[in-house]
Amino acid sequence: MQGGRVSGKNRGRFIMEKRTGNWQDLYRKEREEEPKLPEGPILFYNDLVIDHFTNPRNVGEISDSDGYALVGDPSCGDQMKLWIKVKKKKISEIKFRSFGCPGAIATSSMVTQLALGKTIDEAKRLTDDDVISALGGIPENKKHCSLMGINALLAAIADYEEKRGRANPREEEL
Amino acid sequence: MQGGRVSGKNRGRFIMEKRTGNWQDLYRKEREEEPKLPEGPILFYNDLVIDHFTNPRNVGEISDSDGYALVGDPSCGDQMKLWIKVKKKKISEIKFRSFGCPGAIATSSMVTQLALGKTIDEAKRLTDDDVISALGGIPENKKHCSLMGINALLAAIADYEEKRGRANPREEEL
Amino acid sequence: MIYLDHNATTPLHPAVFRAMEPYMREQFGNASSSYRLGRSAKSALEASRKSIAGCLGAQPDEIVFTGGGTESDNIAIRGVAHALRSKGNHVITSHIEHHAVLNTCQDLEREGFRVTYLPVDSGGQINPDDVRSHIGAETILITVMLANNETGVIQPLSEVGKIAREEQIIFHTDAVQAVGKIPVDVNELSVDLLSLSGHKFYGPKGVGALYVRRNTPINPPFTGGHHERNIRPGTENVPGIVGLAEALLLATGSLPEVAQKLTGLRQRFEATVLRKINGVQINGRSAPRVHNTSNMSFQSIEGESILLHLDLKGIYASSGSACSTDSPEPSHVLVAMGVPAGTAQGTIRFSLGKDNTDDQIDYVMEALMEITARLREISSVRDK
Amino acid sequence: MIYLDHNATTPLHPAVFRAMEPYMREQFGNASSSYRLGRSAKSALEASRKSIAGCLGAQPDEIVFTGGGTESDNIAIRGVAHALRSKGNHVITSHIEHHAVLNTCQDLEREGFRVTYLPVDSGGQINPDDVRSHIGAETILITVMLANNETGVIQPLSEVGKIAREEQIIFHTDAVQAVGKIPVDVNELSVDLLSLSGHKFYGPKGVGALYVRRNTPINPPFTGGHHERNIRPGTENVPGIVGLAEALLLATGSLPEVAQKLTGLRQRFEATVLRKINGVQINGRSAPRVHNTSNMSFQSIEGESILLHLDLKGIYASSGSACSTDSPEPSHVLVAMGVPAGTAQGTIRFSLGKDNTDDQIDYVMEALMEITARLREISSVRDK
Ligand SMILES: Cc1ncc(COP(=O)(O)O)c(C=O)c1O
Ligand SMILES: Cc1ncc(COP(=O)(O)O)c(C=O)c1O
Ligand code: FES
Ligand code: FES
Repeated sequence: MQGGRVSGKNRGRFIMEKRTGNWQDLYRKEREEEPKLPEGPILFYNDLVIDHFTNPRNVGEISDSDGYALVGDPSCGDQMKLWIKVKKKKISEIKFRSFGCPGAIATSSMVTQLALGKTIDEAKRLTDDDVISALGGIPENKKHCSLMGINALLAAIADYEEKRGRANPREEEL
Repeated sequence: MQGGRVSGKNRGRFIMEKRTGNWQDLYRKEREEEPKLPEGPILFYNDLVIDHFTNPRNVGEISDSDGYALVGDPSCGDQMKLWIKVKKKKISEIKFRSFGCPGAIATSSMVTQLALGKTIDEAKRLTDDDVISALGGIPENKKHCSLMGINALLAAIADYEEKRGRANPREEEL
Repeated sequence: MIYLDHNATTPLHPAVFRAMEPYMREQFGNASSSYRLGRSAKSALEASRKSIAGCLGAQPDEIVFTGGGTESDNIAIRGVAHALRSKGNHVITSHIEHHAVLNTCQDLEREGFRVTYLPVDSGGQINPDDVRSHIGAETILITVMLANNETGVIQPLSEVGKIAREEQIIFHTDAVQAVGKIPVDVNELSVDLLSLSGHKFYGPKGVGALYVRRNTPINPPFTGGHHERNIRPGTENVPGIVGLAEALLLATGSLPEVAQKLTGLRQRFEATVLRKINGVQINGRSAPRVHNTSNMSFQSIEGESILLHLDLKGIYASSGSACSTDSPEPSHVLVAMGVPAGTAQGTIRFSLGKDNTDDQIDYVMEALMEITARLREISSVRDK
Repeated sequence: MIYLDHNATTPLHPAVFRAMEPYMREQFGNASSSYRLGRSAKSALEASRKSIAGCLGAQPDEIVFTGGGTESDNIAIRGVAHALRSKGNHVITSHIEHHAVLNTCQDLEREGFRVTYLPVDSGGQINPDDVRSHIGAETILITVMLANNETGVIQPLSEVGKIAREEQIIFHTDAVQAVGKIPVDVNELSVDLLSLSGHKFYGPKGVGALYVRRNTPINPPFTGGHHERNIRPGTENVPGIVGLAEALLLATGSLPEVAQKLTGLRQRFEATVLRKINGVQINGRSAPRVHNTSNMSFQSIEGESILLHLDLKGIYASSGSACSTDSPEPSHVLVAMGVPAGTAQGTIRFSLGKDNTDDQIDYVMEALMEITARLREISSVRDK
C-alpha cells in the first residue's frame, strides 16, 4: 500500500492487485483532479504562449534593415516576415509580422525575444527546441508553426550575411 | 382547422400546412396518450386472452372420448391434445391439454368454449378467425398459435367421424 | 459565455432533459423484453418513432434510430451501394459534403465504385442540371446534403429529387444541419433516405435517425439482433430516442419563431460587420441559407488567431467543422466555392442559436472590430 | 416489481446519472471544438478513457468509444477481417455467441470468409484444444465470448489467448456479459480486442467501448471525422461516455461485494428450486459461471407461459436473450449444449442484480412453485 496516485502504465496491474482494496477511491480522485473547466482559455496553449500571442514582442518593420526574410509554411499557407538590424555583430533590433495561427505568432515573438542582443553566431545556433522550451512547450500539432520563426530568423541572417559579403567582401575572413 | 387527432397518413401533410399553427400541442398530446405504463401485464395480450390463459376453460382429459387428437406446431415445437364427446351430433364435452405458449393456451381454451354445444357440422365450420375475433384479437406473431387449437378440433372430429364410420358404416349416408 | 457554434453542437433543451429523465431512471427496461417494463420502453420507442415520422412527413416504419448523423450517413450510403452493387457502381455526390459522406464515398471508391463529386458555384450551391448530366446507366445512388455545415447554404434538393425520381435512382440527403432549422419533408424533397442527428437541434448526443423510404434496397452494414428492422442492431437507446423525438418536436414547433428571430439577428450582425470592418466577405451570402449560419472570411488574418482572441473574450465560434479542428488545411467547402486559400484561412463560422440575444451580438461585433484591428496590425500581409 | 433480467439491461446507477448530468446541462461542448467549452468536454472524454483503460488493465489510447456492444463487436470482427483479408480468410468463433457476433460471422461467410463455429460441451464451455486444432495458415481472427448471456458460463479464454498469442492470431472477445461481473484484464486474457456495453453494468444505454490493443490491424467499417482514432467517427457522446466510465468504475469497485452477495442469493435460489420443484435442470451449472445468472429448464411446460405468469406476479425475467423475444425457435445456446428441444422450450433465464434481496428471491420461489404446478396441471406432456 503505497497510497498516492497511480501512474498510467501501472494502473492495470494496480487494479488487479487491489481488487478488494480502496483503489477505486484513489481512482475517482485522480479523475476529479482532471480539470473539469480548464483554467486557460484554450487548454492546449499555456499562459506564456497566450501572453506572447496577445502581446507579441517586437512586432513591426525595419525600413533600413540589414537582413530581411519572408518565409511561409506550405502545410498551412501561413507566412511571416522578419527584419534584423546588426550592430557590432550583435542583433540590435529585430521585428516581425505574421499572418499565422496563435502558435506561429507566439513562437515568432519568442524567436525575436531570444535573438535580440545575441551575436550573429549565437543567433544562428538557436533551434526550434530552444523556442519551444522558452515558451514552456507547445501542443504537438503546433510544432510545425514554431519552425517558421526560426527559419525566418536564419533566412534573415543569411540575407544579412549575403548583403554584407557583397558590400564588404573581405570582412568574411577577418 | 379541424382540431382533434391527426391520423398517421396525413400527419406529414398536416405539419406542412400548420407549421405556424398549434400542431405541436396536438402532437404532444397524441404522444402522451400513448400508454407510458401499459395497463395489461403484457402489452400485446388483451385482458380476455390473459383471462383464458390464467383460467383456461375445459382443461383435462376424457377417458372414454369419441374423438381425440394430438397436434403440434412444427415451427415452435409446442403441442396440444384434445378430446371430444359427442351426443346427438353435438359436442357435449370437450377437454384439452397444452404444452404451449400463452397464445396457444388461450386460443385452445377459446376453441373448446366455442365448440362446446355446437353440432359437428357447425364445429367443422369454425375457423382460426372465429377464435381470434372471439378473443378480441391476438398479436400478429402469435397467430400461428391459434391454428393449433382449430387443427386439434378438426383432427378430433375427423377421428370421431372415422371411428364412427368404422363402427356404423351406414350412418354416413343418413 | 457567448456560444456561437450551434452547428458544432447545441445545449440540450431543458424540456428534452425532462423527457429523457424517466427513461434514465424508473423506465429502464429493454425495449425488446416482453414483460411490462420492456413493453413500456417499447411503447416510448414507438411513440418517438411516430412523432419523428410526423415531423418529417414520413411513416413511422420508415424511421430507423441510429447512434448519430455519421452513422446514419454510413448506413445509408454503404447500405444502398452494397445492396445495388449488382445493378451499377456509380454514385453521385458533391464536393461540399460533410466528411461523414465524403470519406464514405472515398471508401466506396476504394471498393471499386466510381464517384462523381459535383462542383458548386461561388454561392456554394450545386446545379441540378449537373446531376442530370452525370447520371448514367450505372448510377445507383445520389447523395447530396440539404444544408451545408460551414456556410449554411441550402441545396436545391427538390429539383435533384425530381430528377432522381424520374431516373429511378435512390436519393439520400445528409440533412443533419437542416433538420430543426428549416421545414423538412421527405416527400417534398423526394428523398429515399435522410440523415439527422439529435445534438444539432438541442437534443442528446449519440443518437440520430435515418429515414428509409419503404422498399428502399439497403444492405445493413452492421449485424446483430433484430432491432430497427434489422437495419441497425443493438439494444435501443430509449432515453436518447425519447430525447431525440422531443427535441425534434420542439425544434419543429418553434421553427417559425426562432427562424424569424435569428434571421433578424444575423442580418444585423452581417450588415454591421460589413460596414465596420474592411476586407470581409460572407461566404454563401448570395444563396439561400439556413437562418443561423454566417461564414465570414477576414482578409490577411488567420482564423485560428481570431478564434483564440474570441475565446479569450468568452465567445465561442469555430473555423469550420468541429471535426477538422486539428487539420491545418483550408476548408474543402470554401475551396470548392472558389475562395482563394489565403482568404479561406481567415474564416470564422458563426452559428447562432435560439438563445442568443441582441446584446450578445453587439458584444461580438465590438470584439471582432478590436480583434481584426489587432491582428491586422501585426499581419505580414496587411498591405494587401 | 422484482427485476431479474439484469443480463438484458440494468437500471442506471444513481451515481452514474449524477456523473452524466453536468454533461447533459452546462458542459455541452463538442469535444472536438478548440475553445474552452470544447476542451473541457475533451478533458472529460480523456479522463473517462483513462479510467476505463485502468479498469481493464489497458492503456488509454487503446480504448475506443462506440454506440454499444453490438457496434463494438461489428467494428472488431469486420474491422480485423477486412484489414487482414489479404493474409487469410478463416475466422474461428463458437456456436454460443451472441447474435451480434454470430450474424456478423455469417455476413463474413457471405463475403467469402470461412468460419469455424466451435462446439461446446454439456456444461456450455468450448474446449481450447479445439481452437488449436482448427487454426490453419488462413486463420486471421479468433472471436469467443467471455461470459455467455443466456447461461452465464465463463469461457476458458486465458488458454485461448495463449494459443492465439503463440500462433500470432488476432483474438477478440465479446465481454459484454462479463465486464462488471468478473475481473477483466486484457493482458491476463491475452486479447487484442474486447467489447463492452454500458447498460449491462448499471451504465447508460447506447454507449459502449472497444478495447483495441496497440498495433492491431483494423479497417474501420464506418468513415467520417477523425474521432476515436478514426476507428469510430461521429460527434462524441460525452455524457454517455462519462456515464460509461463512472458505471465501470462503480461496478469494478463493488465487484467483490456484489459477487459475494449474488453468489449466496443464487445458491439459495437454485438449491431451493431443485429441492422443491421436480423436473428442473440448471443449464451450465457444472461450469464456472458469472455470479448472477441462472438458466433453468422446467420439464413439460413452455417458457413463455412461465414468463407471463411471472409477469402477472410482477416478476421480470426472460426466456433467453432479449433480442430473440419474437422468435419461437429454441435457444441456439441450449441446442449447442445438447439440451433437447422440448426441455429447451421450458427455459427461463433469471439474471440477478446488485439490488435484489433475499425476500425477493423467496417470493420468486413461491411463485415458481405455484406457476409450474399450474402449468403442468394443464400440460399435454405432463405424464412424461
Ligand atoms: C452536415 C453534417 N453531416 C453529418 C454530421 C455528423 O453528425 P454526428 O457528428 O452527429 O455523427 C455533421 C456534424 O457533425 C454535419 O454537420
Ligand atoms: C454477449 C452479448 N454481446 C453483445 C450484446 C449486444 O450489446 P448491445 O445490445 O448493447 O449492443 C449483448 C446484449 O445485448 C450480449 O449479451
Ligand atoms: S497552423 Fe500555420 S503556422 Fe500554425
Ligand atoms: S409459440 Fe408455439 S404455439 Fe405459440
